[in-house]
Amino acid sequence: MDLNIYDFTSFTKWVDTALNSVMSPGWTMLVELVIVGIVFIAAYAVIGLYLVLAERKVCAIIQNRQGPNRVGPFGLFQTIADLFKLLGKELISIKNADQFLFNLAPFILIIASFMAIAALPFAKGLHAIDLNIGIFYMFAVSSLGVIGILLAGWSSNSKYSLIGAIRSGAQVVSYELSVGLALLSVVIFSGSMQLSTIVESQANGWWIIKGHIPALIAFIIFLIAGTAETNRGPFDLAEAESELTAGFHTEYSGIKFAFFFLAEYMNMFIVAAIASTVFLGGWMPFHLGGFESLNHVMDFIPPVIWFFGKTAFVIFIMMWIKWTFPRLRIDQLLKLEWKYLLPLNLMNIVLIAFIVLMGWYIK
Amino acid sequence: MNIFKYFGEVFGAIRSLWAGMRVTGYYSIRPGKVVTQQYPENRKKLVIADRFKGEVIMKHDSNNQHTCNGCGICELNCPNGSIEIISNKITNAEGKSERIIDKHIYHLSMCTFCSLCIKTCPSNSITWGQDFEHAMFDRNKLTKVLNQPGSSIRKEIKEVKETKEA
Amino acid sequence: MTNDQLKEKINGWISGLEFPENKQYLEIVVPAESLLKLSRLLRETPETLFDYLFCLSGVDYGKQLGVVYHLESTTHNHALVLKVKTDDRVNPNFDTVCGLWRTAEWHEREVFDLLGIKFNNHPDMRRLFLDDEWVGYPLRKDYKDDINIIER
Amino acid sequence: MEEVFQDIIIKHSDDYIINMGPQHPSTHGVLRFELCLLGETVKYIIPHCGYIHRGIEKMCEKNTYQQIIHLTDRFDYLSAHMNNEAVCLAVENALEVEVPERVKYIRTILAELNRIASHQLWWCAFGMDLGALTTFFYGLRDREYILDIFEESFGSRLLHSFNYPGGLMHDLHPNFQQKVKDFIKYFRKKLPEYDQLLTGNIIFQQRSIGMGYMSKEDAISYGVTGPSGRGSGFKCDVRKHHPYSAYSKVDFKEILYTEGDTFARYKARIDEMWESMNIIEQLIDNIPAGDYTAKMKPIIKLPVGDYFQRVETARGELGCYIVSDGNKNPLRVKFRTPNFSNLFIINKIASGNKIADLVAISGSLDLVIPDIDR
Repeated sequence: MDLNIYDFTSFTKWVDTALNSVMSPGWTMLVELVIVGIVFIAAYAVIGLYLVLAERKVCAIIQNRQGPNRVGPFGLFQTIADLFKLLGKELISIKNADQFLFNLAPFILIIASFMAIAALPFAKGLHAIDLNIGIFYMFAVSSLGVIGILLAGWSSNSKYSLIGAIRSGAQVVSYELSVGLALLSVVIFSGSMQLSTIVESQANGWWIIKGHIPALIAFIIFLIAGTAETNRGPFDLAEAESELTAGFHTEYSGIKFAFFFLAEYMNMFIVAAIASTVFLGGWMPFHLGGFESLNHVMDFIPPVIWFFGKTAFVIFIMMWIKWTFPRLRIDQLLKLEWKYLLPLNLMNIVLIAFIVLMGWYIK
Repeated sequence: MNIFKYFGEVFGAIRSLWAGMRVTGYYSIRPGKVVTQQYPENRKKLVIADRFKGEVIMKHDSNNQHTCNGCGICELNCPNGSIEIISNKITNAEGKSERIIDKHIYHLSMCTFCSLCIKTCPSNSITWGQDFEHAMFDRNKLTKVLNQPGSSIRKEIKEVKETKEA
Repeated sequence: MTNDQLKEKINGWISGLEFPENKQYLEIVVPAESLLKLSRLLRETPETLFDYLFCLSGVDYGKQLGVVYHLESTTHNHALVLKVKTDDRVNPNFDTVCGLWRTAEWHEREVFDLLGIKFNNHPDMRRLFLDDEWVGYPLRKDYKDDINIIER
Repeated sequence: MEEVFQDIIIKHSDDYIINMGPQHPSTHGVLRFELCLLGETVKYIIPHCGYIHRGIEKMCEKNTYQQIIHLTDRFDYLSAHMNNEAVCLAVENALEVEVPERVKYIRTILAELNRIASHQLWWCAFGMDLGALTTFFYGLRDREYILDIFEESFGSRLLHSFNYPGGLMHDLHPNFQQKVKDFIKYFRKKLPEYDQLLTGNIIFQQRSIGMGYMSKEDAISYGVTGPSGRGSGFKCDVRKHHPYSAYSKVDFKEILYTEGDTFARYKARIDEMWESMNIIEQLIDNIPAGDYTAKMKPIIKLPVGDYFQRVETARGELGCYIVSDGNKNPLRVKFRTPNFSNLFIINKIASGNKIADLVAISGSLDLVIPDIDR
């Protein structure tokens, strides 16, 4: 085998042929699925836990604090310790709760984010599935999570949870539109819905540079709408700890609470990953058409690092926003979507279509 | 709706949001501005103000002597009953009966740190100590005897007082 | 208006008022039955216009129970103290003034809670701080609680 | 009389009732709001208090005047100094003791420092109520400077029973003046940051402007004082209208806003911080030399009569009403605490708004629950 960190295609091919050589194609399929599943669960846990840590550190520095610093150097193992604590906690059963739905809700939430992560291209060839309607799939799957939130709020038999869940429902349904339309702008630019094709189309410059002003507007709208779709501050009305104590997960404890917590951070990661894939070139290094030497230097940095670097950057912006702004009220939230984001987005789409038609973007 | 007003609103909103993000952004890249202290680690260099009201203590000199004559004014002045004074009557060398302090009991758990006992103490024998780590596993340990075992009243102060009274 | 002018003015309205000595404010002791009438006059007459009730306290004088109203006019900047007393310790009651000063509603509930003085026509005469099942009125001088009050 | 009872609550059996509190992040203590909801909209609010009633007024009847003072720290713990001052001034006025000029100056400076500290904590908690969590730490960071000054001079940071009938417990720390000047210099730089972070923010303005309207008549009738009342144009600053301590010697504005909404109450407090700094700057260099306490007898007995002292705390007007029967213990002590009156307007101004607005409005009233319960 040759493990090329710039191109994983040959590596995955090698794994496939090696497995095929020892077992039947059916078994190969199964084993590959298991391997991918295990890899994703591990990645999920690690990314989720360290995102929690990163958020705590970032907000701590913003707030002139140190953040977690007791468990391990710079508190690196803090969230792992927290996980063990949550695992050891009692699962409180709620009187008069709908037990089946109550237990089901965290799994729906977590499965939705699992499904979304599957289509993400982490690097060249490092892809679980490369659907030809990748963006559409992501867009569809990432909004499944709200069912989990609604179920959690409904089944908890708590008025606070119910209000939180209903808020979340209204919020996600309306912000879905903006997410979709903002992504559509890049689909118009690149002419494809397949994530790998979109990434390849950015080989001579990312869409946010090539598409100049309309792409930038689309990127900002996507960030806002994506933050809202993941129920993060300043759009965290579903949780709104100063109003609803903890919103839909008020009644959850122990590992079920941890699922909600992890899923929230994974959703943030997914939104950031989509943003970086679609607007910032995904694993594609920073290329500018015509600057060959620069492009060559940039190629030395492996694509995986590019991908995670960009995602981290977008995540940092999301955290920065969260820790700066006060929360919106539910009617303002909907007003922002229907009165500002949606008209701007539609205007933007028309503008992009015109620009693409005239060929006014940087090629 | 005026289209310019609409876009004016949008840009005004973005500007106001950016003003806030500048403040947090300024701090987010300056870990040096961290103000929190790491408490158990910095114990050695902690600066406690010398007037800090940690607990009531009785001043003892190097001869294990204090100036408390057990008059009970602090006990009277304490609003919570957190001071109890147990005094003994003894006959001194001159044959007069005299009251000396046996135990100056101080219930830290009931103290509200109003410093009335210290302000009213006529012989200036109790004061604030700066110890602030009072956490105990047993509530009874918060009841303290302020005069150290084997301590005695300092003579010269008593004489000074007597001459003053005379 | 100065205190003397006020005194002159108010004395003309209702008979049976007493004006005890008070260094700080003009003090009026009013009979319980004319409390509401006097308060309404004080509140609504344009020359007095006492629109701000800044304190309402119930007092147990030992034998008597009383309520003290501290009034101020935000336009004329004069203030006075209105006192009403009763000898009835079993079922003391006065007229409510919460129609004139809304803040009185909760001050009166507090007085009822802690001193047991009832206010007639009060819209919501319940205890404010203590449980509804609480026995006795803690701020009265004859209130006994062997567990929580340690006599020194 | 019927028309004034418009806001009397009528309960129905099918109301959707939510209990906000006693343990809830935004009631700032153990206060319970019984809310009736219609979707997101609040139909009515019934405040339930008394969860931490400690019977301070009853305790005062058993204590001497010196011993009362440390109890007054405990109701509005964020403006402990002003509470102390109310009792001390009442006792001094009753005895007709002339306190030294130095004491008056020091009391004024400390009251204003305490007011700034209190408003800082209000600012951070208010930001947190609205979901801006970072404000909490910025406010606390700056408040720490004041608390350090307090700790150095009084020995405690929050509940400093520093006043004593006739003067102060002891003299100021020698570093006091320099530290206060340093703090003012520092805080004048930091306060604009508050404005950038919250005041100018479009989300914040949308959530506060026009919300929870309180008319001037309501403010007077409900006895809403302090910055909350002055946000509605109620001229209720005791410092201005009934000056005590050294307030008659300083030149300051009474902050008045006429809008009467959450934003006006917010601005009133922010402006009050600026104004407090002005007051301190006028006084800090001119503290006269002299004794820190007047000559007082060890046992204080007030002449028979009743005495009322009004003091402006950070939350409004505090009245200390002492009825004395000539003994060393008072016959009755009543504290007219600002929050007690401020709380009960909440149904009037917040019903009909959303839950999120209720949180913002109750935050803008700056409630401290021990002050309500006493």
